[in-house]
Amino acid sequence: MNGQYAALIIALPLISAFFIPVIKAASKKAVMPFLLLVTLLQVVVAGWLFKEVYTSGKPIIVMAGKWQPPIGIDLYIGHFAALFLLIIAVISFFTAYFSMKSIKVEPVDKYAMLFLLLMLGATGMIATGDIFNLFVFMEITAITAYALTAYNKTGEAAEASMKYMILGGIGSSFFLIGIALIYGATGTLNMAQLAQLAGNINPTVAQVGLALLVFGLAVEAELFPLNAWAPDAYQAAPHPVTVMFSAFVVKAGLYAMARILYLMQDVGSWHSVLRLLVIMATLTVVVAEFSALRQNDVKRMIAYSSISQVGMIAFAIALGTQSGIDAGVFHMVNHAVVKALLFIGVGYVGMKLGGTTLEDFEGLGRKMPLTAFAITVGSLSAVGIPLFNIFWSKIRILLAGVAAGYAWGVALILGASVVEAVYYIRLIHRMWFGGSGERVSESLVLGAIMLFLVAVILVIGFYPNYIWGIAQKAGADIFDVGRYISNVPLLEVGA
Amino acid sequence: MIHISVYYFGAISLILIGLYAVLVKKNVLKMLIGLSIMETGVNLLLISVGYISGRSAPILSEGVTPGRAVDPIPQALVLTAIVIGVATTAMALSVAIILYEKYNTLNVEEMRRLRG
Amino acid sequence: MNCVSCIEYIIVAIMIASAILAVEWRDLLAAAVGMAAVSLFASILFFMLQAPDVAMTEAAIGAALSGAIFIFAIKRTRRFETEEEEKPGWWVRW
Amino acid sequence: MVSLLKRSLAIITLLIIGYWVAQAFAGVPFGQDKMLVGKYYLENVVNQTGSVNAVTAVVVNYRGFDTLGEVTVLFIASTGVGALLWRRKKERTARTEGSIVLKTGTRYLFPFILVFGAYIFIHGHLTPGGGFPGGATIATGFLLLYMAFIVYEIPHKSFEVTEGLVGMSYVIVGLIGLAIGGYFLYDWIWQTWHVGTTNIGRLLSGGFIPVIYTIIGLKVGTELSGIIDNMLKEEVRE
Repeated sequence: MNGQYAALIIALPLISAFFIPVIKAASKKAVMPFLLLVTLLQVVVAGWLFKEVYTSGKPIIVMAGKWQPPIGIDLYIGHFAALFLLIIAVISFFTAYFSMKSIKVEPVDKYAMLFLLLMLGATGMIATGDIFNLFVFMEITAITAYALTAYNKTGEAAEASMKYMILGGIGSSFFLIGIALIYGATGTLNMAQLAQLAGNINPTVAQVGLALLVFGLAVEAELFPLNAWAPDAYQAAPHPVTVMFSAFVVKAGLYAMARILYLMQDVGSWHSVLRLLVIMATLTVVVAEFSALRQNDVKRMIAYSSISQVGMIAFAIALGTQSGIDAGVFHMVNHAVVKALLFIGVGYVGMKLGGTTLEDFEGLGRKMPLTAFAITVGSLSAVGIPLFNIFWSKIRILLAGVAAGYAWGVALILGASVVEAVYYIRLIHRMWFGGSGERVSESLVLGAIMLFLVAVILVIGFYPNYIWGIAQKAGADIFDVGRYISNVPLLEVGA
Repeated sequence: MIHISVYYFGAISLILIGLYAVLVKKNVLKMLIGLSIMETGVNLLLISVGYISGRSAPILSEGVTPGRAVDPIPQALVLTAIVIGVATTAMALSVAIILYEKYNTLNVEEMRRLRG
Repeated sequence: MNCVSCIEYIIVAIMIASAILAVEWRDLLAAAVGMAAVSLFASILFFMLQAPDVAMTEAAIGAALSGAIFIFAIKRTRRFETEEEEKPGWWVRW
Repeated sequence: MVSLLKRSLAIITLLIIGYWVAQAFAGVPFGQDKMLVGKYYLENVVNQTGSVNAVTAVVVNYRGFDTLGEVTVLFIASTGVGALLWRRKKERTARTEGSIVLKTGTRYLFPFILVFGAYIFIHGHLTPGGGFPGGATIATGFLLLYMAFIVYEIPHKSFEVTEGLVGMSYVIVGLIGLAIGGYFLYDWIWQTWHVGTTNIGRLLSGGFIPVIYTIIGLKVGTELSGIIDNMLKEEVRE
């Protein structure tokens, strides 16, 4: 099959989302099964792309409208994008099933459309090779996220969504100002060409422009001063949506940030922007871990834990070394799996028992043993116990941090990890040794999904080398800008 | 001192005024008005970046040759940005309506107090 | 300075003034109208910057429809802003 | 007093940010020719797309992917507003009927507004305008109807289905391009079929631009009307 058919990864969710009103007019019951079918097809397409990219070792460049890159918009599906498109598709498939079980608030057909478009937005953000197109996909992701956060229509949800909107609005305006500066200085929007021209930009323009772009993306990537929306939104959003936020929406923001940072590495003031980002990331980790300790709501607690892990990924990305990026990508994969598992588990408890406070988790080991087991494995992994997957990526991030000369950051992150261990162990203790209760029946399919994720965690934990190899390739895809430029068939324009 | 064009000045002023409203005001709708003004400012900024003195609009009929037209790309970008802006505004306003229904106020501080 | 170039100074000045009024007016309905006025003056500036497409879109979408939905939202909520209080920046607090 | 202090603190911070941004923009001189890709567009737009209006060509053809995303954003907005303002039973609550001038004016103007909107989006490749202002004009027509008649409502079901079908046809036009030319969103009408090559500057040219702009116009019109409808109706309790 021709590589251009990779455009299906964007076209399929889009056309399906537009098709849902028609389906709803025919039969409202068919909407959710249709959602499941579409996400399954998306898994097939993404799997095909993954196989193509990793067997041939060459990225797939989709040129929209047969225009060569600086003229038209290209999708760049390299090693990183192929890996994450697959992760997005698989997790969306799981969450689609979870949504089918747990979404009871009307109107379900609109929920299904927004679900597909959230998946589309994250996919597009990861695949695109054009900086303004990145903005458009970022807005698609953000606006669907606003709507889905407020979907339950409670006061808390609306407030969280409003918070998110205001921060997101400021962020996207700043991102656009950054685009205006960069475009004014270079005359192009294509990422590969920007990377070529980055060295010639006036240093003031480049510094301010890059800082504004990073600032704009920091809202999506949940970095410290701009992530106040995240815990509220994670807590108030419907359970499946929280899974998606944590598993891949954040990752899309982080990836976009990493991509833009490394493309602009010829810019004179690059290292000062990196240093700023390291500080922001370290603060994110520390503040989030200490806030998590105070929480009484488990969903919110895990949300803070997720933010702190994201901060760790941003720390790894901001180191500016090959090993840092590789470790960051590895951690992204592990974090996606672990947080998907944890949020599915916690969401399932919330759905069955009607709440997610710590009291609801008392004696969960007797009430819902399977879910409790899954949450336990997820928690142990999140803490970074050896032989679970996060241990391997965390240790690599810390080593890369020491190698890059940020020992203080590493020390702070290690300290924060102790705090993390405290609250996760408190949760595990409550689940297995506290309270008592009747057995509640658990869904077999959801149980199978959770066990699958548990198996992935354990397999990566015991044999980290295979995924580490993939992560290294994906990391090189971000880090090696020279290869990125040579892979994009740029047309010579202008003088 | 720096010398910038009056268009840049106007656009940056709009952005700052909007940002001020978002930072300082307590009323949700006022914040959204601020965001909207900010978006207008950003759009004006983008268009000013694409302007070339003495050239006409990029519609290549009636004697406008390619060498006598302004840059079309920022205009295309701003068309997109305007539509995205109105989409965000509509979404934000419907969330504001829900907030008012739940808390019977638009003041964010009172909302926090009501929630306790 | 001839009068052709001073007109842009005048429009920018009026635009900034209406933006300040839109932010400061306690009556939200007036503020929404002020915001629409900002859009309208911006669309004149777009026209002067040789961007007729953008000017049309801004006038139709930015000024008219955006103003209209603001007014509908105000109609469904409350027209006047209450007294200001301390503690700015509600949305950065955890 | 404290509030005054905080206010002035905010203003000073903003002025610093403003200065920081402004000094960067001093490095992007106003009014000078900074085009790189833009120049290519201007030189080749008529041959490659058949559109006289370069902005339209960039929006619909060269950067068509952005526009697809943009249409999606508007679709999300209308879906999201519909989802958030969904209530079991909703009705319009307006009590004051429009004045006689408004009512009569609306009755006679409404078809003309629709025609004018259609004119704007069909001529997008020749004159300023295009699908977005055209669609907004159509929505303004429906807005007038809502203002004038307190019981008026748009036909929801058919509007929703139109929205979906029209959006699908945009993607399908792109997929036809993938099937015929081998590239998603490929302009098959202009580049494969060569329709209207002798007609540049008249209505029947511009490849798939008029088709796409009609799609966009209809979509924007229905979506914005849907948003207006949702904003104007409130919940009624039985």
